[in-house]
Amino acid sequence: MSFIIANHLTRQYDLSDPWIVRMLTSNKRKQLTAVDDVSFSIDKGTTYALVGESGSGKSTIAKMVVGLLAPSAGAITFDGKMINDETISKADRQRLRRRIQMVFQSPYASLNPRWAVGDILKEPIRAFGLFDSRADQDKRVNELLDQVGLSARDANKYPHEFSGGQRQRISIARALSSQPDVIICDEPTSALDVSVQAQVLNLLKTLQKEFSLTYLFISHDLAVVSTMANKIGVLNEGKLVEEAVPSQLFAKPENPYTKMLIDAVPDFGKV
Amino acid sequence: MSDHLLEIKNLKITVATRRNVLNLVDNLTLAVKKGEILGLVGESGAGKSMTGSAIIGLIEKPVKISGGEIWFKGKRIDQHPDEVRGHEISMIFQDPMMSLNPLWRIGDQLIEVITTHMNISHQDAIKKAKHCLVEVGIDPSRMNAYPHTFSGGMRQRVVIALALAPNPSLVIADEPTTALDVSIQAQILDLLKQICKTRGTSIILITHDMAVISQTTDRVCVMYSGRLAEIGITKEIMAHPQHPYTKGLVASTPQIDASSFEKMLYQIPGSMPALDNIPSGCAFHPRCEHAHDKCRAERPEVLSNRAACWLLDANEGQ
Amino acid sequence: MLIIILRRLFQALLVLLLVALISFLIFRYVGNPVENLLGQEATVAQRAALEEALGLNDPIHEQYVQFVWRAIQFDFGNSYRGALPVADLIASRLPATLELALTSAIFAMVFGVLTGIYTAIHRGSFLTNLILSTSLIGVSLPTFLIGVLLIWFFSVELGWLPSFGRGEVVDLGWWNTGFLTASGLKSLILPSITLGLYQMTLIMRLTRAEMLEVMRQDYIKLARALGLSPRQVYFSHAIPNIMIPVITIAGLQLGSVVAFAIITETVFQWPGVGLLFINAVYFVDIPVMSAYLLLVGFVFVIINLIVDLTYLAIDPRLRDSQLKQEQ
Amino acid sequence: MSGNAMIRRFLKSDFFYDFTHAPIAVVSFVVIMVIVTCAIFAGFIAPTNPFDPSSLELMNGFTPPMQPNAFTGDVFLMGADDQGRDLFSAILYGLRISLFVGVMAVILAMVLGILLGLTAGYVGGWLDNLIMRFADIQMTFPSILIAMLIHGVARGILPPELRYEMSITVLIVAIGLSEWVPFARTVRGSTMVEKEKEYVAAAQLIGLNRWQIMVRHILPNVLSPVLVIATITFALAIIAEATLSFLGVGAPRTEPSLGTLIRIGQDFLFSGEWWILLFPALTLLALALAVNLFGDWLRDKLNPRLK
Repeated sequence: MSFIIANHLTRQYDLSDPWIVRMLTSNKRKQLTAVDDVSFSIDKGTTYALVGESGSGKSTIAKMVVGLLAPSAGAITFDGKMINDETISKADRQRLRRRIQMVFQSPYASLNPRWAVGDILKEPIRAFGLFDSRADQDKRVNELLDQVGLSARDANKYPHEFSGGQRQRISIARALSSQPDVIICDEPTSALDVSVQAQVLNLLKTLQKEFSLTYLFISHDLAVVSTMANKIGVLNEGKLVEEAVPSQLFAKPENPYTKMLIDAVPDFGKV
Repeated sequence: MSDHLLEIKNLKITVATRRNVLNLVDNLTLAVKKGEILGLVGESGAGKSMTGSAIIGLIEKPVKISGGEIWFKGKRIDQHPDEVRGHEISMIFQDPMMSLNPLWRIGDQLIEVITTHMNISHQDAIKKAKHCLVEVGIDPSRMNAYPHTFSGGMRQRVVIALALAPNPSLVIADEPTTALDVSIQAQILDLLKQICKTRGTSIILITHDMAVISQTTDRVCVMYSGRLAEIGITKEIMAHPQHPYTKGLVASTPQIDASSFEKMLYQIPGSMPALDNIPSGCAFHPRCEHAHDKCRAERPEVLSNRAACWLLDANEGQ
Repeated sequence: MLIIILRRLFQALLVLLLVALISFLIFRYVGNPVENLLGQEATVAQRAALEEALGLNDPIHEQYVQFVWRAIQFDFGNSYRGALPVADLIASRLPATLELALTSAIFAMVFGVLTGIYTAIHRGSFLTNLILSTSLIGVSLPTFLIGVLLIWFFSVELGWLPSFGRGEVVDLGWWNTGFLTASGLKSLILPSITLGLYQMTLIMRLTRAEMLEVMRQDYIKLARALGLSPRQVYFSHAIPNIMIPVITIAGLQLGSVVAFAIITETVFQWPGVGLLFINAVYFVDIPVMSAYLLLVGFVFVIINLIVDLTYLAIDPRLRDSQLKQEQ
Repeated sequence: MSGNAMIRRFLKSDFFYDFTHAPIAVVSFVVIMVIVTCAIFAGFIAPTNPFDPSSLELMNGFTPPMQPNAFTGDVFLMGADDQGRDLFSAILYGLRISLFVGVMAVILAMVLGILLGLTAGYVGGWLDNLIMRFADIQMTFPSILIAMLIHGVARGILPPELRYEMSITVLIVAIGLSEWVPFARTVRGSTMVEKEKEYVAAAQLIGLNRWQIMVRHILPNVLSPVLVIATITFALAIIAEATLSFLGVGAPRTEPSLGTLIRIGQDFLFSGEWWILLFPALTLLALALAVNLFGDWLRDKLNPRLK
């Protein structure tokens, strides 16, 4: 049963000059299509990866799925409900938000530097009204820190006291704090060193099993994706050019772009 | 020793902060042979870029070279880097979008570098500049174009042309493909390999990516916390890493492998120590599963001309 | 490129209209033109007649259009004091202010940029520290005090330079200039320094900050790695790249020199428009105030346009209108 | 976090360490503190009350510093002015007015600037355009001109009998309104950087509204440059107050601020009574210089790139 369905998703940006300039130069309107008619579906408890180079539209899709950006056309359905539906009530929207969370690319920009880690983790708990008493909230924070491999003492520290990998763990803990069903991982390890990258990827896998999470995994790195995804979609200039399970994609890529991408990945085996 | 173009002996680079003195590079010894690509690999804070800057003499206060020697073609250059900089040794940087002066035509930038280092007429310099562009795969008719009209990959080619223009014998490439897409990365790496082959230019390739190293370099030097961890022929190191850190690096680098998603990746526990808190003995010992007392107490030397690890000592003893 | 210029012209026009609106509002609502023209003894009928004649009963937007239309024809009404046309008053005093502003602007620009570059290149040297700390004293003293001290030292104690006025002025018919006589030039020295010193400090600090910023750029690192001499690195790579921000701010600063002249003109009794404005404020002479505001706005717009055109000459990226799409 | 923990944290911070190891910062900070304390306790320190006309003895006019007056034998530390007012007391009381005007003007400019800058930067679009175009235009007019204009307008609007009473308020409003632009520009710039950061996206994801995000997340992260600007603007405001008073549109002669004292002193500089100008001018210089030096250090500290 498909948990998330993206249907003919399109996002355009208006790059036209102001009208007065267009009048003077008779230039036409210019549209940049960042995402062009992309459809995919993700099964519950699995990882779907979107791979592409810069400008492929992968981050735009991520933003649309979490509702940070409205699609120009098409729709996203999550567990039978439309995301980006203007008509739904505030309370319903908040309920949807709780179930879809996100882990970001930059371990530095994704945590508010002026907030203690405990407060960062408590904010979603409060915003979604999950635990009322302070004691319960504190308990929950400790539990979250423990789940991502940090200690309860870390709640009083500030983000700058942590390394990049540890911050990414905090970011994951924040995403978990609302007990979501889906986590969008937007290049969660591309800013990390290799040895730390492995830790974070493994942590994501462990958490997926433990909480039967569904992941939408965005990455530019085919090698990373191959270790994470049940299904891979390849994006090129806003279009989904190929979609397959890893074994098929790497063994017999059908699209020439996919093939080129796979060949370009440096690999120990090809020495 | 005649096949050594560049030799670094016991290099030490430090920075004095307000509270203490930090070692950015600590007692590093390595050599670059003529016509080879030497990889300098390590994670952030390993000191690899610092080493590159030290060779070309671009270390700036408050960072300084506080020990060791750098020899180039039999001359000691750490005191007078100006004599070789640009002319004999050149460097390219990570972000091609920022590496070119936006106000100058690329042809003029090339000609400036050529006439600075070579005693030739303006006409010849133009010819030479066009030749350089052809060599890196850029249409010479774009001599009069400004940098902003080039894509990232093309700009990196222009930067390479600039670095090659005075015919240096050593080019230091500091993460030259990190800011580029994979498909462009492959092209730039091929270009570097080709230059090394046709011109006989030695290249020091600084990167954090083991896969790039394995595909591009002849020899590799693995750095950890400013120190040399392991050095040797790339193929051997990839196949049989000796230092536990190298082993970890190789094993934790994800590979395209359709079956790997069932498994967990190999992971090195912990994280790189902060510069003001480098562990005693072997800097890697807190993250090393084989560490024993000697590792905690004494700093290992490079053993068997290969790796700085006491485990090798134990192996040799057996 | 044409588009950029057109767009700039359009924006300039908007700015002028906005300034005109503010000065119109001041003109219309702050002072009471009828009372000022007729005095308090006027009859109700006289008032009504004048209100009608001045168009004060028309809808407000029509009055604004009228105001702008008259301003375009240099008609700013009459000064409340002496009832002279404001335009004539300003025209007779404008040369003095413009000559003073120009001299001090050149002084500020040249010395500001030079010291800024010097202090950025020779970071931490003795002279740099001296210049930087002196400049801090400069910004910590009000302009008028600097003027007073200069007068006290060079005019009163040493007696070298005149302490007030423009000296001898040559009348060219439409312009009167102090540039052509020795006493005129001598009179210019102290006021120009007084007026330019603050701007010079600002331009110096800005130039220095920009220079330090540019020196951190990758293309400077590359230029050095390619073995170019420090001279080449500074003069052909760093300095051209600081010109855009420096010209921008310097342009704006220089524009404000005209208005800044108020203080200097007061201290040196310089017969310019600033002094006119000061007196207008004392006597709540609204037409002069609003005309002065328009004048300063106009100078600003002109300088801004010149600055924009200089950009185009310096930066190839701006000459390409395609650029925006690419980035 | 408790207050004690905050203080301990601060004492252990790099910021405090750097402060104690920067002699210029310490000295300028101490100078500012001494001047401010003197101004606050002027009533206890000053030998006379210079605002009280009945205490003035015209015979004491023009008494040089530390010399007994020829008629009354009174000795004044810094001399007396034309009215026979003790300059030392006048400076202390004048400082009060100058500091008060400076602080209030900075607060006004800061609140206005942060509010407009934050809104312009976060909301963007036409609102941003409107606010920033207006700021651009205002920037062209030097703050002194704006202040004079506001002053002039206020004189036009206020009935004559109120002009005198309101003169300090008019000063504060005039200086405050003329200095909001740098705050707004900086806050807008940092806001635009901050709002693109992912922690803001994370806050949007949990359904916080615009104002919650602006106030709770962005505001704390854009405040450090504001601190620098506030310091420098404070120096500017004191100088502006002095300038306006000098131009005769500021504090009245009966309750002189530093600027008014300097204006009085200027009249007598050329006739040899140098102290009437010198001491107020030196006080002003010391205060402004200390504030500027401290602000300079603060800027280097908070924006290490510009060192």
